[in-house]
Amino acid sequence: MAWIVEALASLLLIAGGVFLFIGSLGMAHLKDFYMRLHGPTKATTLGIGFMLVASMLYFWGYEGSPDIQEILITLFLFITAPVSAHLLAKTGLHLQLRRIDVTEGKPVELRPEEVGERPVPHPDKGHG
Amino acid sequence: MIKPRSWLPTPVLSILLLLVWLLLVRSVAFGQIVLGSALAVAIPLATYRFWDAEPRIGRPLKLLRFALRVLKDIVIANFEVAYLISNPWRKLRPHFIEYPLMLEERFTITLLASTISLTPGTVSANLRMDGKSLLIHALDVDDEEALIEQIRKRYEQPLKEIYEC
Amino acid sequence: MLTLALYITLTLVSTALILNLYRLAVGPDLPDRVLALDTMYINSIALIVLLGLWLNTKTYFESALLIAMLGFISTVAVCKYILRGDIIE
Amino acid sequence: MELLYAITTGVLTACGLYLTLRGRTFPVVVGLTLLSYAVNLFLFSMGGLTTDGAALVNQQQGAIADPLPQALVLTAIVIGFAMTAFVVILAMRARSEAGNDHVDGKKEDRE
Amino acid sequence: MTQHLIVLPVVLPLIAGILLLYQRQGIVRYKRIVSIVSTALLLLVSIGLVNQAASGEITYYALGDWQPPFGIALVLDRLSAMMVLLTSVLAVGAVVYACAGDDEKGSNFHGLFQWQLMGINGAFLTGDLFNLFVFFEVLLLASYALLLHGGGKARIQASVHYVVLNLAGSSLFLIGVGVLYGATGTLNMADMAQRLAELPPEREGLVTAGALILLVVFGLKAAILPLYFWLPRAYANAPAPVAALFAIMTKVGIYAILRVYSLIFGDQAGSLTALEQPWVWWFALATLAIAGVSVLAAKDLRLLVAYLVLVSVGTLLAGIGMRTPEAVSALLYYLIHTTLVTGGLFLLADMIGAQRGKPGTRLVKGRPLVQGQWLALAFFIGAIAVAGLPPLSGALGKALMLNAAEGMQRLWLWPLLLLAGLSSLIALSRAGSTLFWRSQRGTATGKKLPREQWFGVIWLLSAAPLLVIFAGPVSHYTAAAAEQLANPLPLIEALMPDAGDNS
Amino acid sequence: MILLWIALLPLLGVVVPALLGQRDRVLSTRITAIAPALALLLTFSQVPALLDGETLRFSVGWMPELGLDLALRLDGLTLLFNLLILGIGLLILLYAHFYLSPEEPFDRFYAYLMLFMASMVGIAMSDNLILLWLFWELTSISSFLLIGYWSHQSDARKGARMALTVTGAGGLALLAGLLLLGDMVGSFDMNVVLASQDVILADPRYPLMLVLVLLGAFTKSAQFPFQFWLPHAMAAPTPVSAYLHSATMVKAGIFLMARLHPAIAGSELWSVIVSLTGTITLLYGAWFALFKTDLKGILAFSTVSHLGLITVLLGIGSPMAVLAALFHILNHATFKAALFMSAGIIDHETGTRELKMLGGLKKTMPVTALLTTLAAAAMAGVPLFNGFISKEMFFTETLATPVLGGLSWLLPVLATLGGILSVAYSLRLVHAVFFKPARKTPPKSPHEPPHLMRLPVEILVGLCVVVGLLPGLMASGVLSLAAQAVLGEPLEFHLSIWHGFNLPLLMSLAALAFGILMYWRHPDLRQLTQPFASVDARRVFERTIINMNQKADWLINKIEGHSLQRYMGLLLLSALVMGVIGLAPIAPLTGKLGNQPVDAIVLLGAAMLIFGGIATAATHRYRLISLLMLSVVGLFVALTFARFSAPDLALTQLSVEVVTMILLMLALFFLPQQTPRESSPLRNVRDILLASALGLVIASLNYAVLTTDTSSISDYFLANSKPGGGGYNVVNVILVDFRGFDTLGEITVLALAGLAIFKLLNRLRLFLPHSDGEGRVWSPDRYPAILTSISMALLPLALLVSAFIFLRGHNMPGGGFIAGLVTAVALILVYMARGVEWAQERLDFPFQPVAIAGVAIATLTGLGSWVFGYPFLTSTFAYFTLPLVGTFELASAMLFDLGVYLAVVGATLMILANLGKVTTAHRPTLEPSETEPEASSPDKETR
Ligand code: NA
Ligand code: NA
Repeated sequence: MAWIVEALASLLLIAGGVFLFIGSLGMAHLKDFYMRLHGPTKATTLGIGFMLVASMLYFWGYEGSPDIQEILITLFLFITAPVSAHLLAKTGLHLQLRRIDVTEGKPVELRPEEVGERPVPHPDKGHG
Repeated sequence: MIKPRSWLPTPVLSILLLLVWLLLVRSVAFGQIVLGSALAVAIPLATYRFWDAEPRIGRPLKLLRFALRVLKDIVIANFEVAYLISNPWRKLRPHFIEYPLMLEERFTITLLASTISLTPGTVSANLRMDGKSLLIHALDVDDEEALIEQIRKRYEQPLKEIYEC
Repeated sequence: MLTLALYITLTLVSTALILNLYRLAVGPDLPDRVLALDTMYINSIALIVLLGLWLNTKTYFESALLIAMLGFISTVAVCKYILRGDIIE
Repeated sequence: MELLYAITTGVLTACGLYLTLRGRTFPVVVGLTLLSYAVNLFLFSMGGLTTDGAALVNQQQGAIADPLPQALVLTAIVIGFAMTAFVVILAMRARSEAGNDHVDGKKEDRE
Repeated sequence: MTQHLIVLPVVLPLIAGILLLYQRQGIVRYKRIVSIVSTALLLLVSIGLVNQAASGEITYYALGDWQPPFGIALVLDRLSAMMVLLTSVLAVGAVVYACAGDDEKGSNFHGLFQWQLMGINGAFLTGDLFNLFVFFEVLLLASYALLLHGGGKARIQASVHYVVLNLAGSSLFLIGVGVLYGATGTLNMADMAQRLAELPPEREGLVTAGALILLVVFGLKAAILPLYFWLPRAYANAPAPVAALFAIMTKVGIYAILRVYSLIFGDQAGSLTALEQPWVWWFALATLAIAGVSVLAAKDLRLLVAYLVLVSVGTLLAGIGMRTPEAVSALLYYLIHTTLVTGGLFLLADMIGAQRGKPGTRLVKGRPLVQGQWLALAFFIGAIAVAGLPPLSGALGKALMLNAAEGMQRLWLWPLLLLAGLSSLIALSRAGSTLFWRSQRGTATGKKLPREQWFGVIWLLSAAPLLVIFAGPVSHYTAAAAEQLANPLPLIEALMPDAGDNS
Repeated sequence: MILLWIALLPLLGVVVPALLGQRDRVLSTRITAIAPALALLLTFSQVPALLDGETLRFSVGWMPELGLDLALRLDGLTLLFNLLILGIGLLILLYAHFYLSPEEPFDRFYAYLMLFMASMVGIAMSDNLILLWLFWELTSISSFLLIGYWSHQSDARKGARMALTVTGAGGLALLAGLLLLGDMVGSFDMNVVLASQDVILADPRYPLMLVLVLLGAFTKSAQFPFQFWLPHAMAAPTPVSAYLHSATMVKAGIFLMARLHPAIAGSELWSVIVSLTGTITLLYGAWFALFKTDLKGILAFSTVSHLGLITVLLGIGSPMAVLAALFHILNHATFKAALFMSAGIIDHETGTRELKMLGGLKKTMPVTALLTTLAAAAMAGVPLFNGFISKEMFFTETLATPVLGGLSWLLPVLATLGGILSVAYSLRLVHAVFFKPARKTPPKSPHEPPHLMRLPVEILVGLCVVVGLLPGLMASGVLSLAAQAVLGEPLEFHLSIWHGFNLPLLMSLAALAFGILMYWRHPDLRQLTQPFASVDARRVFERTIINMNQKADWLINKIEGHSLQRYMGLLLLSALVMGVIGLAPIAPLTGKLGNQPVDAIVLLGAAMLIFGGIATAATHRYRLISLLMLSVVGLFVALTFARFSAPDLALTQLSVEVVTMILLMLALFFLPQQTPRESSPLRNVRDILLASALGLVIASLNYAVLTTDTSSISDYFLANSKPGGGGYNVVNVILVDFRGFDTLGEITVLALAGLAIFKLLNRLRLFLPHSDGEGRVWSPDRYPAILTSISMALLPLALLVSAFIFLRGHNMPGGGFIAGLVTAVALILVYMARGVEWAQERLDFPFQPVAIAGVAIATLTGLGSWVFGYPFLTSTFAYFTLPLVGTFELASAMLFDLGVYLAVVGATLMILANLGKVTTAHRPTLEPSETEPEASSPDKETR
């Protein structure tokens, strides 16, 4: 029995690692910011989830009593990770970051009322 | 079903808090239940004022089902995205999609946006200032309309049923 | 078996962190760097979990919890900074 | 491991110190923060590096880390935070008074 | 209650601070009363402490009932008692002065003031190296806040230098303490002293490095030559009662040097004994030389007084550099004198500046002063005292210092100290004649100065004659304190009765 | 005791005029005069004892550590000086009563005068070297006040400062000399010193000591080359000149030489220095006296000259020379005081002291003319006046002395020359003022002064004549006593007018004859002096002082430079040097413990940290990026703590990191976004070298400590944490119990930071960026909806977590500090998401009381132990059992920790929320480009 748990835990652990790796890989090699955004916010979150399950399994096997405390970390990540992603995307739109040419969709992501007023000269242009 | 009372403004939240407490302390000892319950009552009372609209949960069971569905989607879709990202020969077709919202309340919109972000392939990039639509960036999409329809059916509808009816 | 899995996972996580570092260093834009940092925070949760498995202890659980709960706030702050300048307004 | 640790502390210290030698307030503040990180690492290690031995006496374990430097570092972190907070707002205030952010409050801006 | 006497100099201002700071707004009268009463109580307590310490008995207070070297202990010997008393005497003058209206120029003056006292007293009393760091930070942060009291561009700019340097200094402090802990395994200074006696030779370098890095930190606080630059502007720009209180701040650094190196690096430390001495001695002399020149350069009364503080720093440190009981006794006497007199002069400068209107304390021709005669008299007394002329305390202090020098030390100290005195004399006579004699024609305008301000100045400056009248008992006490410092063994034994057993 | 009274009475006299004020001058003068008069009487009362050959002494200990006693003596020398000081002092008081104009503040004048008198008496009576020095310097100070009495005159101010500077400097040299002297004999007791000539002369430090002491004496007595201050001291009111510059202050130097004569004279060095200086001074003063046109100027230079004369005599040092010196002290005091007062009368009545404006006053002021003429005759050494006798003795001694060896003949010649000059200037003084017809009319029409004002002059002139006629009767007594005091043994001598027809008489006659001739021809001689006259000592002195000030200013500016970068560089350099000195002797840096093997996680962490650190420094010009890099370091520092078994630290670091980032970004908004490139490459290289070197030192120290095996006090903590502190988490128990005092200080610091920052934010004038660094307008979406929702959802969870962390802290990682930060961060998130206004409405309590209440709770917990008789901060804990709930622990340390929690929450919110609020209040809302960068805003009450 114990070895099944351990094997499962090992498997989940590696799976988690792979997801983390892929998430970061995506962030490293995808072509534009918006695409890079996808990797970490999801793959990474799931990767952590897998690893936490692995950890739970392991400690269950190790201590003998089930303990699902680590669920909480995933819970918090599920709450917070989308916010980071959302705000980052919003920031990217605000800064009008380049996106690769194949991207389809509306030519202007931000509507006029979301862009703000006319640009003004920066007051401390003098030193940066 | 626990009903909201003056000393218990948000029963669901309180239950959630109690659960989280028990998870945190890794114990279901009576003392911890007492302590956790006290906190579960006290904290909503203290933070009540920070909730501008009280989210009423019409159908808690449906919420659970919704959560499980999202979880399943996350896991399955993640494999797809992992494949997309790690396959260097695959040409991605990113999209910006304007998603018209049915939901009206901020909290439920947030839930929807989070769900969209968590499920792979899509990130909710911007909630329009008027709150009527959501700008979504999708990693690889053939059919824009299909995606909108899928989100509508799988996530927005249930959310609307759970909270806004 | 678990030890081997730990090694493999550790290698994966380390590589992931180095990839984050790469993105953080090269940018090119601010949001890229912030994204890299955010990912680094989440990846470091993995490091802590691995450490716990390695040492057979749950002593560091709260550290991971804290990163999960508070790590995103730095990201939010930077985003707000870029969007609005003033992060508390 | 000790050597690597010491090198890291040294590099962080050097980077922090380099920044404290800059002529504008913000880099100096960042430098002081970095310096305090380095110093905290330094002070922390004064009881030696223990890999698996958090100072929790209810858990059976082998080597236990020296808890005293940990407590000292905790105090140092808090004090360092208080000081950083003060100095960065002081920098902000100095800029609003002098019109520039030079550490000496120089009138003219050279660029 | 008497057994808690030692901790009162920390707890009393702490509680007063809490009472004062709890509400930011509040009745001014109430705040003033609390602050003055607390400071007066502090004065009584410190008199009690000096009384207790005078016999030569060393007592300690084990906080949390954890015996040294494990817990933090406050140690009362003649020196620490004296420093606490000095602080409270100074504080009485400053706090009453502030009640004339300076306290209302910004928020929370009295509370911050009390906490600053807490920090200073804690630094004087603690027997624990890291606790010394903590109290240094308390007093520094309080001083930052007080320095800014009342606002103003010059204050902000002076603060930037002061704060940044001291932050870097705090980092060095931690490094120094850390190394000493790493090399000796303890934080209690008495325990450290004891452990140095059996220090393996390979760790001597570490201890040296730690001790010398600490010396840099203390030197920074004490304002020794290459590290003093923060002082003149910070002191010159501080609000008067704060500047007066600051008169004790450099002395905290001097005290720390005195305490740490005489206790830890006393005779028992073997080859490490007196490792600070050459550094302190030569840099003190250099400080004295530069300060002597600076005094001549000052174009503003406050700046002049700040440089006079620097002169006193050089003098005091030279006393430490001589490292004989006679020199330490002399420097302690001089320390009392210079702290109170320069404190009084800071207050006085403020009063003069207020009366002069636009020219302020700049040393230029100004209008005649209301109460000019009395101001002149007070200035005269302060100037004589601080320049080291008879019949006031400075003369005796200087004579003591000169007399304490031995052999070749004289060759360096005498000319420098005497010339610094001469340049102070020249500068002060110029300042005095410009301020009081060279006034423009016309009638004096301006309001009479408040009684509280007069009280503060008189309270502090009266030290100058009193220290002469009671020169005997005071110098007897300082000599005994110096004797106690020179022989740290009783202190070590008092704190750790089983000293020697656990070797 | 009588001695003490003599010394104290003049001092008490200081208080009298000060107390009486300016109401009634007559009364004031009378009462003020009582003190010196009494002192004089008391002095006289001691004469019988002195005649018995006693030296009266009085001593009480004062400052044994310094060897300073309140020791007074009264011997012949003291008697002589006391007579002069008190006697002439009384006359001066009377004179000043009339001299000062009605509107002048005489009370101050009297007080200064009495202070001066007291200090002179002190010098004369001191029986302790240090005490003597104290009074010595006191004369400098009181004379400064007296000379500067007419402070509205620039001359007076400058003259006073010059006198103070020169005599004060001399006093400092004297102090050194006296300390050295005391060190030679091992005591500052005058008796011991005076009896130790052998020891002193044999000491190798004798020459140095002698030079220092003589520097003091010469500056005070205006000996060449320090004579220059005296003529400028004439800016003082005439009573001052009459007193200070005839009888007293300038005699102090002479007194000192006489007093110490038995101890330090008697060497060739002494004779040469003293007599040579005296001779030069004698001639120099006399020469310039001849050409001054200011009445008091003449007198001043003549004083210089006569002081030179006395100095020569002391330098010669033979018993008779000493006697002559003492006699001339007495004589000079009488005639010079009389002359000064006469000059004052003339000045007072005519309104001028300028010889050119005076003349023919014989007619209008006959009595004054007579008195002045008589006094001048005494000064010139005309027979039948007292000056004649002492000058005769002077000539005799110059003939007898072998001081200058082969050049011994020179001294009498020079002495005679001095005599000639003295006759010439005396003659000129009298003739020009009273007898020569006036060339111009003086400002006032002259007439005789009130009789009482003239009375002192009459008394003094009377003395000149009487002593001159009956020297044996009038002066022998006091002189023999004085000589005995100086020489240490009784001296047989006989004073008389006629010594027979001898060489000294010839010299006197020659002096008279040639003196008259010289006065007659002096306009021709004036040509000779022209080139010297242009050198005005005061200007030179002033210029020197100004020059010195400027040089000092330049130097200090050069050194200080007002550059933080330099100060910081010096600080780091100092630390570097100190660290290297400590490290140098450590031969193998690796200690006994050696290295543990490196594992992958550590390597990764180190790489991350090093990258983060270097990147933070490298990107510092792009501030936001630099901050992100800093954040990497912060994160990995936390992970390092976790890696090396410090969960509490990891938690603390993580939560502090978040707050720090928010804080730095809040502030960065109001700072430039980029740093200009302004450091020169050289400076950069230098900084990098300095920083790296110190980094290397720190790394080496770290490594050395890490590999050192030290037994520490921590074992005690591990052992006692549970039994003594009631907690398993040793770090927490240290924080709240073993070293709770540190923690109390720490939360005080935190609260102080909040308070200090509140002060900083007060009336802040912000420099507001209207757009980001690239000129882009801000996004109009102030509060992104998703963020607001999440912040609401997170708040209760965060509070729950912080309750969890708080409660378990004592036994598991956690505690009040971390819990406080978690709470604060959650609340700050609300601020970020919803804005200050919205959040403030809901958090409608001020934060300062929260922070202070935290400190208060911690303090009260500490005080609680007093009730049970334990020291401050003694903790206690107990286990309680409740039905169903089970056993749980309650510890006072938890209450303490609650204080920590509150302090952290309060202080953090005070800092961040206040900062946020201030910035928001200043944010331009309408047309951004038209809003000025903020006017001053009132002291807004932020929470
Ligand atoms: Na803790
Ligand atoms: Na704001």
